[in-house]
Amino acid sequence: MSEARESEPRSLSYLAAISEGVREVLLEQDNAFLAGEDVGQAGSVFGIYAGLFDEFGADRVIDTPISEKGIIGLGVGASATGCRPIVDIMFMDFMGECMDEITNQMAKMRFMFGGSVALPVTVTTMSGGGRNLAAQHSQSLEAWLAHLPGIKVVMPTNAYDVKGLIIAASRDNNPVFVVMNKMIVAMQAEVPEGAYEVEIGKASVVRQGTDFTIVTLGRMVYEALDAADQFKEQGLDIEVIDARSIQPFDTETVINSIKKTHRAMVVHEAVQFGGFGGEIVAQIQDLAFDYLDAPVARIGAPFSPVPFSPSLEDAYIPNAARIVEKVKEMLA
Amino acid sequence: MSEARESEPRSLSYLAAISEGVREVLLEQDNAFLAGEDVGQAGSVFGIYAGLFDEFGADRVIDTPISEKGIIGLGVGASATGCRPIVDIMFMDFMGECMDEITNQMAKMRFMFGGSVALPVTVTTMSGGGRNLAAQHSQSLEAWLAHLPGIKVVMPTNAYDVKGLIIAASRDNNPVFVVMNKMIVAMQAEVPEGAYEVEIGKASVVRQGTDFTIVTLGRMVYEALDAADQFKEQGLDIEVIDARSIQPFDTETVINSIKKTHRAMVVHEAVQFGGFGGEIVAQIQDLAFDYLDAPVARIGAPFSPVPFSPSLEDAYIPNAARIVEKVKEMLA
Amino acid sequence: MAKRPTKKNLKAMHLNMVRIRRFEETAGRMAENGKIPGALHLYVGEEAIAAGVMQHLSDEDQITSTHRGHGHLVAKGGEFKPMFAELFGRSTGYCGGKGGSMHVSNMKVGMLGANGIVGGGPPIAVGAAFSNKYRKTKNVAVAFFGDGASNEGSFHEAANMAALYKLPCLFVCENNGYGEYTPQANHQAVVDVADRASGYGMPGVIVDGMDVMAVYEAAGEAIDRARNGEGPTLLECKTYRFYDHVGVRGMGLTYRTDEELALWQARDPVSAFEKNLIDLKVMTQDEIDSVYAEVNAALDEAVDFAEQSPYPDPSVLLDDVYWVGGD
Amino acid sequence: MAKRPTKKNLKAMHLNMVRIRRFEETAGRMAENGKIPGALHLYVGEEAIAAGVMQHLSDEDQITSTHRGHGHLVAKGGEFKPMFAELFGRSTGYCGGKGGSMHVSNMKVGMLGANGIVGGGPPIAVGAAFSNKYRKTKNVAVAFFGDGASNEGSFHEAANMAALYKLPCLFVCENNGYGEYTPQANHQAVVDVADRASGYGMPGVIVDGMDVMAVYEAAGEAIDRARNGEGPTLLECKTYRFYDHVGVRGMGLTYRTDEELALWQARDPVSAFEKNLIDLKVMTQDEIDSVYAEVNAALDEAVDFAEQSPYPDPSVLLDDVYWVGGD
Ligand SMILES: Cc1ncc(C[n+]2csc(CCOP(=O)(O)OP(=O)(O)O)c2C)c(N)n1
Ligand SMILES: Cc1ncc(C[n+]2csc(CCOP(=O)(O)OP(=O)(O)O)c2C)c(N)n1
Ligand SMILES: [Mg+2]
Ligand SMILES: [Mg+2]
Repeated sequence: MSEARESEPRSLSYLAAISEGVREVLLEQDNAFLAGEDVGQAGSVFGIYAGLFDEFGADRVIDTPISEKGIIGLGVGASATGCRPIVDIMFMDFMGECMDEITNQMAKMRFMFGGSVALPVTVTTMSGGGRNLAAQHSQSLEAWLAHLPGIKVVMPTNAYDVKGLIIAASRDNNPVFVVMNKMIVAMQAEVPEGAYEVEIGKASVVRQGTDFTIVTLGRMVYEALDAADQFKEQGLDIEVIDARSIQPFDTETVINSIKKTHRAMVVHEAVQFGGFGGEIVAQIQDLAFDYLDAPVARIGAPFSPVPFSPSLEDAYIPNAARIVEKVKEMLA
Repeated sequence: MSEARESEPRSLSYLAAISEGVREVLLEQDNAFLAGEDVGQAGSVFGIYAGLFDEFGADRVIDTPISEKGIIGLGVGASATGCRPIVDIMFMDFMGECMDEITNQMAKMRFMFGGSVALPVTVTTMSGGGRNLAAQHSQSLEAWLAHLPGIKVVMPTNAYDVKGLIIAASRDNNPVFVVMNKMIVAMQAEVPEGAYEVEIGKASVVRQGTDFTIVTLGRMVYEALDAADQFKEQGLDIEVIDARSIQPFDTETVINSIKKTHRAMVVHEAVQFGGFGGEIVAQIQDLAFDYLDAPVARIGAPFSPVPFSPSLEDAYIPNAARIVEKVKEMLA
Repeated sequence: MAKRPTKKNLKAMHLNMVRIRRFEETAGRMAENGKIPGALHLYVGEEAIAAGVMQHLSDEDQITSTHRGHGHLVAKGGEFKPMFAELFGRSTGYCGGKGGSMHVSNMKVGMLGANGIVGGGPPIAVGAAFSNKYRKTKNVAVAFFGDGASNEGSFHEAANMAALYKLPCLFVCENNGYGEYTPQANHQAVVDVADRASGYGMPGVIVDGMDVMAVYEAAGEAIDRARNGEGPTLLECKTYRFYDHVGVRGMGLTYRTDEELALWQARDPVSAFEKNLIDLKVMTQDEIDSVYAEVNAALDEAVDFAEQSPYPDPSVLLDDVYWVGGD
Repeated sequence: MAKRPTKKNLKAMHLNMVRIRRFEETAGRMAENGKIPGALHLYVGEEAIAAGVMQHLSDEDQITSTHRGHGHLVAKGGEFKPMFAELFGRSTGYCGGKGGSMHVSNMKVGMLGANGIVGGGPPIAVGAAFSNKYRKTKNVAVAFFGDGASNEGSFHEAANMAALYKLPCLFVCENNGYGEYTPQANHQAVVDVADRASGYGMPGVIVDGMDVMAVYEAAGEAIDRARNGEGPTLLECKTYRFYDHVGVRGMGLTYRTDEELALWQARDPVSAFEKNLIDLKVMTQDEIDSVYAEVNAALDEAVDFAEQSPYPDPSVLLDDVYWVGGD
């Protein structure tokens, strides 16, 4: 953070912070470039990369064909040979097209080569539902990535973090996935000018509390905060943790919180069954067993694809109401 | 099981049981066929499909190009239009090539279409390490599949189950993954002639015990049994459960066991972090919290790709010794 | 040996083109009025392709579609009411509101779904074609996909398999010159996607996608070949979308010039065909007008139907994830 | 404007071919003796391709390889000792024993790894070629892949991108007529993989992969084009593997006839080239013999080295998963 230029407090949207983060990287590192579908003139979905093409030109902000395997391959091959690419997979749902390149090449190359190569590549992508984009444009598939040794995975939830994590990711000599969320692009936060890093692998305690811990991934942090506020009057003081990074995962921050609160819930937007929440719960019960007054609860999406219709999608995506209900259940 | 022809007890290898299972399907269902890379004349790796090409011919036992996206597409399109294909992805590691077709088409099509289509397709594949095949031919990626609503996933561990589960899978009107293991192809078991089903979604208590529960996936069942035997003399009576199916997962059998034993461990060959074990632990601590005398332990592979060298692979894959050690730790 | 369309064919194609055009214009208006949730990719400008190809298909022939799929479904026999209901996210929609625009489908007319995954369709069409051959039917499966989609690995694998097995399959590339906002020249070095056909061992044919007669004839030949067991064809239709990538006006980007748009609009497939029909004395202006009147009335009814239909009840959420017996 | 090889080139290529041949024969023997764990895919019969192409490359040029990768690494400058040590799974191997035959690599000579994933290489080579261009070097990246691999979507996407960006890239298809046990005619409808080139907008060239001079000349032209910014080429080399898909005798399947094998063996690229070298008076039989003697001695030493090297200690398992500073 020390690098951030001293300046007036300045509010920026998540969207603008994404492009500012990439901009800092391109300014800082000659061998960095941004490549992906429609990242150029169009600035990608929601205009998250707006302005970069005009500033840096077609040599450094590169439109690719609709070829996700090719895009990840570009990131692997270029990062192995002296570049520091940022490659964009528009929606996380499209990762299925390039899971081989992610899993068997990007994540394993350094290990398979006995450490003789480093892959300083950043992969940016958008996840989550809420925009009625249906089953193939709304998924949260971070659990696939968390299970892959060799990559890091962060899920920034605000403008400050997204800029700082993009910069940290692109300075890291490992492949880092920056999983962004499509519902919060307009949200504002204070964002310093200039380059700064948010440390990869550190959770953020976004609300201090003494009675209950909610560990969240991605956008769910806001639902948890909302739920926590609803318990304020009843005198239940809920701590909310934004995990921020799932690989590495900040076990320590989570465990410390639970040692204080004795009750915990994990909330993510991904399908609950087989989701990353299981890993978190397993760690908590392992490392804080004697501190727990109740089982660790999980809230995730039900076991179905993401439905299109607003009436169904509203019922599908976890929200403050479901969290409140579950907390009440646990306290009953 | 009632359908199985009455006959002498007969021992069959896992390998022979695979091909016998597919054979029963092809005999029973005219619209069933087997397609995949080298499944034909070559009988695929280890000869798991040996004999089928000769018996059923090239129209029903079909060699495909090396095109995993195409192979899964074949399964999706053909099953949506009146066939009951069995499609083979040689090694589970290659699923990355077709995760889109699995995730966004096969698993979701019925739901997205509002239930107006059924996909009676079976996907067979081989998983696991132990043969020094290194990082790209040794993985256990069942956690990816478990997280996908719309498909079922079974992991047969013996000749009887693999035959019965292949038959059950191909009679099921849903996509079912039959994840087989490459280390146990030569293992023998008693296998009835004729067609019989093993119910998808039912775990198998392979060793009764009263003091400790080990829940296992895939080949790890044998390591657990071995470990359990080692505790026999010390008077610790370990129950071993072969989960057999991870979607649906037989929560009931697991919970019942733990209510009896009060201590549990989950063992799988997949990387521990982010593996399916987390889901199992999360369920156990949720549903049997008050019965647990200790945290539920997990044993999985360490957080690295599968290494090539025997000295490293031996250290990498979970085994009886690690289980024994961990059990001792828990009892200490 | 091109098959000439009969008068009946011509009228049917015209009706389909008008149905598509008016459906899409209506849907666009509804989206702009906030009545259609999510993303809407409109087919206006490309009607000749769906109408020309589908004229050769029965309900037993299958198609796979794209994110820009309404036109395909309309031409394949989709009905307005359940289509609009689906776009509106209502329980009376073809997918009970679970799919929406990007997944609208109707298995009864062999429409295996719009598809939100670029390149998602071709492997599925190959599976259907394989099934047609395996089950010894005479049916064909047609995969529609864009110029942008032709760069996905899925297209490659599907095309190779179809040619290898000589499947009753047709690959229809709707080359509208752009993948989203990226012009073709920025996503592939070739001008003609049809050039890829020979690499799979199948014929590649280029046709004016603004000319329904041309599409009809080229598709007819290819489909005949397919039905006769002579294997697949890659049929590239040169076309243009009159609206933006998403919705009507999209994000307001300036990736296409007004001149370019005007040039293509001057070749509007619907009005060109109508002029033709009048010249050929197949239809009079009055007859054409009454087609519109009829279609418009049906659309009004369909929109009403959709608007009055209920949203699906949350209790149905978990239905349809798995087959559980019954159908 | 084919570049003629100098005498030095010819001798270097011969040396490489002998190095590959003898390396593979030795590895095969070691595998049969149970000294090499895992799967071994041997390059015997295909030596002319690696030797001919690599003659044009420096350590700064990159290649991606396949599951059948030893020949590529040998020709690219890989040393016997760390190669054998890697195949034996020893800590002194190029990958410290973590990779083995299917992942043997040496970044110092620009060898970006054998690859256990069929079709895994081309997208990575395209990334390297992109990097070469981006960093304004004059280096090229070469992707080796098989006839079977040409049906993977990854090849398609990579080829399209390379042509689009006019990358300094060469796609070398080693068409040995089989993907595992499946003959080419059962995995693609085309006879020449080079036919796919035009669909990407790049030249496709077919060359006799048993003739190192022919490979040398065709590759030279293509690599010159690539270095001059004129974009990629698809170079198809017709070849044959003399051993089975895996190991020497493989699973003992009868998917190839003895006659076919004999026909190709009669065209053994190594002995054909040696005859040529003698005819051209570039080398004498004595000189050739001493090449073998030298190579054999080096191999003996390398095998000894590998056998005497320790297995990696389990404590290093988690090293190299992530970069943690330092290199
Ligand atoms: C696998 C995948 N990658 C990217 C996208 C995002 N996307 C949606 S439509 C589109 C452009 C498709 O272009 P084209 O195939 O030419 O069809 P058109 O829209 O022009 O009809 C893109 C990139 C997607 N839906 N799926
Ligand atoms: C993605 C993937 N699919 C399948 C395999 C299994 N496999 C290993 S080698 C091989 C055949 C490759 O054929 P080709 O590309 O012609 O190379 P060759 O072995 O003939 O040199 C196959 C199918 C694999 N390793 N990776
Ligand atoms: Mg297009
Ligand atoms: Mg081959």
